[in-house]
Amino acid sequence: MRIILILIYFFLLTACQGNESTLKHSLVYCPEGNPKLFNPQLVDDVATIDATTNQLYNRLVKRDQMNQKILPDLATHWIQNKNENSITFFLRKNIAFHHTAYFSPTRNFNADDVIFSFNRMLKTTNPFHAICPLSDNYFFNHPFYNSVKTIIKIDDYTVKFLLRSKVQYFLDNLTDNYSIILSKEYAQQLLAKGTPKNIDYFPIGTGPYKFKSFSRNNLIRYQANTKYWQGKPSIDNLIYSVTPQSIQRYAKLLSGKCEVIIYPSPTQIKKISKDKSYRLSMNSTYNIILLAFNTKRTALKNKNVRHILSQVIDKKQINSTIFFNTAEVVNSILTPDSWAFAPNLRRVDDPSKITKKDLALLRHNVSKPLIILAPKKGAEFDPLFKTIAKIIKYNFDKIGVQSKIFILGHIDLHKRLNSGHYDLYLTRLKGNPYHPINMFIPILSCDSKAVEGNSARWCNRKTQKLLNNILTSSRLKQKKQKYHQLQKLIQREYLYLPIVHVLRFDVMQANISGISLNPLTGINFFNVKKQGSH
Amino acid sequence: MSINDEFDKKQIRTPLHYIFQIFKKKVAAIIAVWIICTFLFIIIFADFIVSHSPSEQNMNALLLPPYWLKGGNTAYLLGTDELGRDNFSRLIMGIQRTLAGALIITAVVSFFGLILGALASSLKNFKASILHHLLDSLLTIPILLTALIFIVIFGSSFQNCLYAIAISLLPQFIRSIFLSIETEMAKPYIVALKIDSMSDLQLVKNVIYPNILEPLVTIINRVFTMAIIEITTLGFLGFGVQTKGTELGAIIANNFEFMYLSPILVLAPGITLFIIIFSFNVVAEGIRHAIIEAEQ
Amino acid sequence: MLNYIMRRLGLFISTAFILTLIAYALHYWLNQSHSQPIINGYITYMIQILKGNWGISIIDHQPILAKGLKSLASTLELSIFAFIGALTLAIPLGIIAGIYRNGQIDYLIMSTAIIALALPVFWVAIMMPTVSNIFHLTLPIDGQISPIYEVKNVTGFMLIDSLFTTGTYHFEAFYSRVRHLILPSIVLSLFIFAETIRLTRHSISMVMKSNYINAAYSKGLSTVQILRSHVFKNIYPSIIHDLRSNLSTLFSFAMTVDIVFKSKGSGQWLLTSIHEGDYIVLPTAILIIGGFILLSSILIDILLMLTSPTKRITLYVD
Amino acid sequence: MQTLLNISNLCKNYRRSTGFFTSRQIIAFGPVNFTLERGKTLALMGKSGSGKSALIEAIAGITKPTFGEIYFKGRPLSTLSKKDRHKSIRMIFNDPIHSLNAKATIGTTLLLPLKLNTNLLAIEQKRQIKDVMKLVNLSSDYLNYYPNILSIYQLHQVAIARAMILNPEIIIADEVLATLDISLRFKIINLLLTIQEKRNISYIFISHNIKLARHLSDNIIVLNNGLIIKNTPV
Repeated sequence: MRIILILIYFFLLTACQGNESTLKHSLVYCPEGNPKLFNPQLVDDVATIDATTNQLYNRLVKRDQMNQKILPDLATHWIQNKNENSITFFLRKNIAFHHTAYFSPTRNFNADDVIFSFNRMLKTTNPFHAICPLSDNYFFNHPFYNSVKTIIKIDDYTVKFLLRSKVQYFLDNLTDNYSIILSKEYAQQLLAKGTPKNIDYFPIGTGPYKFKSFSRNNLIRYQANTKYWQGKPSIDNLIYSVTPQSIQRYAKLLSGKCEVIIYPSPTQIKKISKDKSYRLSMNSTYNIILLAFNTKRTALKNKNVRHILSQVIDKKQINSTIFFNTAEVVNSILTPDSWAFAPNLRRVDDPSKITKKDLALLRHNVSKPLIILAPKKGAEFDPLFKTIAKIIKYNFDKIGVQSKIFILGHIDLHKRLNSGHYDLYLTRLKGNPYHPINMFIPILSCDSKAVEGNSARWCNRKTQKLLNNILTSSRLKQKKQKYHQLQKLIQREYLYLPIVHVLRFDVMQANISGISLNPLTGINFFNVKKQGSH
Repeated sequence: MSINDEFDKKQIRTPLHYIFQIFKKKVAAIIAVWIICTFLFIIIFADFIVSHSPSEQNMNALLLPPYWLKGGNTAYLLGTDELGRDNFSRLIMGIQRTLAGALIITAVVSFFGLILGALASSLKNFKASILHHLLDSLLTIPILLTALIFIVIFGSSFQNCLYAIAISLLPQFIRSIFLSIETEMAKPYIVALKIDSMSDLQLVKNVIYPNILEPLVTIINRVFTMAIIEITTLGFLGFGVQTKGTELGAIIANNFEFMYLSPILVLAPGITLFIIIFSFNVVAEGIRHAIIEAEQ
Repeated sequence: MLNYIMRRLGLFISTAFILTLIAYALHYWLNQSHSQPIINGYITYMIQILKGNWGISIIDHQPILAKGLKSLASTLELSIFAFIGALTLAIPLGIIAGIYRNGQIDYLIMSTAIIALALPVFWVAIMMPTVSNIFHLTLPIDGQISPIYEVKNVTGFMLIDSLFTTGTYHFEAFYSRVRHLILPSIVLSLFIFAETIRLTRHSISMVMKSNYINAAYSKGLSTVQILRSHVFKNIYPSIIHDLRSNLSTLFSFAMTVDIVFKSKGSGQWLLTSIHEGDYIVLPTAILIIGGFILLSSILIDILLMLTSPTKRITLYVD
Repeated sequence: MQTLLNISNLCKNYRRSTGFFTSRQIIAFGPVNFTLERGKTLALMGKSGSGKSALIEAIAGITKPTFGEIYFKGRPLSTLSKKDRHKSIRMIFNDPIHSLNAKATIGTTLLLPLKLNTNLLAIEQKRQIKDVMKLVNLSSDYLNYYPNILSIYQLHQVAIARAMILNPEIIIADEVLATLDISLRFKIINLLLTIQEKRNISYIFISHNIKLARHLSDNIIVLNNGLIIKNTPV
């Protein structure tokens, strides 16, 4: 017995000293969720993008954080023809793919890999096009899908893209998270082995880190790619320690178990910003929390009912209560920094404007309690959908409108969304500042199902036409005008009530530098440096 | 059986009376009894005690501290939570739900457990063997796992949580009762009563149960403790989703995020829970000791 | 002796059989499509189980058996740690309380035990980080081991596996694991601590009252000598026996603790699987956890029988 | 002289499992043959484990014999109802402290057999209880007492009263005297003999004490390994 006590004491004493070299060359990042898989071509949630785009892969071109200029990445330079309907890329030589336990490349990166990577998305005949259940409809939503005709290999290091759209848009697309380059050799090996699915679960890329292991709800391990063409990163082991609860992430940051965390508990942001041992970084995400009105329900068929309900909801209250004023109250589903943003939208959340007539109308239309639907867990930013729903319910209670909240896990949620048995759906919308059409089509198009985004169940010929016009038109000014029309339509018809724009917060220990963040392609650990010991 | 009536010329103190006399002298137990009475009072009159509806939100008073701290407000004795709901009212309603749930479970499990335990002890041979093997295997499954299984089957709601916990506590209760009956059954006076033509069921009902009061108190107290812990654990884990009303475990889970901002949010329900369990344990210990002393 | 062991084994087989029936019933209920009649279905199910095909998780496509066993190992590690801690403290305290029965010290120790028993496990678990903060202990508050250390799964027991990494990390990984075990095992040990004190005190006072102890006193032996020579021998079977019958309650608490501390044990495994709709883990959990508790109870019975043959405990009805 | 009890070829075996699949037959006693006549006393002697306890348990109806039959007044006991059987053959246990229900008053304990085995009216029950108390020389005041305040001798009196309450024809006394000291022992013996005289009852005594057995009984049976090795009239 005594021996055990002494042993425990001994452990307590010695365990305080860490192994210097292991600590110095490892970095622990605590994200909120698991990546759905390891390929940003297929999904675009923050967790997946943060874990993949910049760490595992390279794109042909990238965007400068500061001046938004397009810079070479795997392509050294490019030429576009006069008509702006084709573009030729010249590829970098001697770029090695990851050498891992499950793949040893025999050749370097070349034009075949580029063509394979893009054709996987474009060609339905590609054997990798439909292997992943998550890709069913996602590829079609890529702006890519409509902008490229074919890709031609000129020689091993030259590729030509024949385009449908303008070159500038195409280059924008290429900087996005999904335009990453996969290894064709690896894909063929997998096909031969009969395990093509592994391409998305055991990734091979050319990025600064290579995949080592992943255990769900727990850890992702990346190892520095020693042969990385821009030099080996200074961190040997990049570790993602998945921690869903924000309070837990915050506690782990304080105890030093996480060196970088995403979304600290909003209650703690003020405190952190004052603490000199941590650095807080704040970024726009273009993510909007919004409330969808199911226009097919009897209670909400009348536009005026939707209007009154929109008026009641106190967005400022939501911002202060849930986000401790760390978010932005918005009126449009586009964020103000987007080029397509319609600046002169009205504020609708003003309960004082509700008249007795309005209340009578409500009483006439809303006979049963309204069903407010929300996902169980906000996949990304811990938005506490449950609490928001409660505030909305509280707002409704004030004007005598009964409501019921249903917080559902994703399986039940999808069932209910498909069945249409809901009145209001609280959700978030992932933004796209360069190509807002990618946001509008899912939520407004007749072809889009409630699960895919059209939770208002809106289907209107005029709207459809407007959407098609944006897709086909090429002039920026015209497009801008159409986008403004769409935003006004959403407000005029009260289809979706945008509530707040959520900002992305990351906190890191002060001795860590070189992390860059891009709202579209996520966090980048390539240049990360750790000074001294902790 | 009211056999005593015919000889009531000189009433001698009954054992129960005697136990009560001893119990009354135990100060700690008596204090605990008063605490329990207070909680029972809360259960019955919760609706009149609360100053606010537990779901009433006040957006002008978010995360207020308790009234005795700076910034506190006497309208909110224990402050408010992140939605401006009164902590005190929520606590009271939480106590009502949790404690009433635990008491109902204890009553139901005891009722069925006593009957089934008696039946189990009267079964013979093959049937007994099957029953005991079934009990053995049910007993190897932890209560939490059983409760989770039943929640998956029936769906998650407060009521189903109660069913799940009751069902998962029953085998333990039956086994403990059965063991106590078996030990008592082996005693010589039981054989004597059997020769008086008493049937097994009569024996269990009229003779054994009064004679195993001491283990019975322990077993029932254990059921109560486990019931309240499991109710709150399941509530804490997010099962038993409730739109109306609330429950102590769920309050703790809900307030967990704000522990650093306002510790009272997590402390108050936790300490209340502790006091409830503690008082019941003290009373049970008191009764047990009184019984032992009375028998000596 | 052999007879006894054979009987225990027989009991094990029949109880395990009923466990598989329960698991199959649940499996049958969860699988809505029934292609076979029930009995055939049970036979096929059992064949699959015996072959080791326990199914694949729908969430991460890992074999369920391996995941279940690994999480069981983690919970076990935690429980063993809690046991060692609780017993080292509780047995001496229980002995003291038993010797000075009804005295001030006894009163104090027993009050501590009742308090420890009345603390709700999950609440203590969530308060633990704050408490350790107050005492300025920088102990890890969740997880199994610091993610910096990469420990290969060899035995499933992280503590042992971490010893295989001494080549790269020296003993760092091992220490890290130990440090991660401290807070959760303190929480879990409360229950064992209280139960053990109560039992030890009870056994001690029973033993101290008995005639042969008085005889030993009259021989002039000191209290310590008597404790050493008579009492330990007599109390440990009853303590072990009681803890054995509380195994499933204990496991329930261990599951709660590992959920709150996110230590990748059985509780967390079940909870995340249920949250993500992977209900197929439930029958597996019955078999793994139930089977484990059954097996260990029977092993404890046999061990008790071997070490203390006078104490023929027949809790199970043969 | 009426033959009350005739035991013919009585055997008792039971099985004890020795492994998971195997079990062994153990013979408790038998075959045993003897008779008991009205008003007579029989002493049953033997070492512990000789089967005498099993034998009296079989006679008292606590266990069933495996083979053979007990004839009571010429009728097989197995054809008698449980009530009739318990009314005719009663037993006094060796330890009165543990054979009385501590949670019941003396009155309750005495009333219970009457309630369960007879259809007497309440007044008659009361009268019978008072009679039996008089028979064993106990004051009726004790009826309201719990056993824990009675002395050991009084408890023995209660135990005898309990056996006598149904007016049985045979009483089996299981080492009743073993726990008593000499002076009390003779008091009890005298009590028992007085009762035998008054009510003409037959006794079966189980005893270790050969002198006592000679003094008390008309017939001594010695059992060894479940078989009668001696059956001698005194």
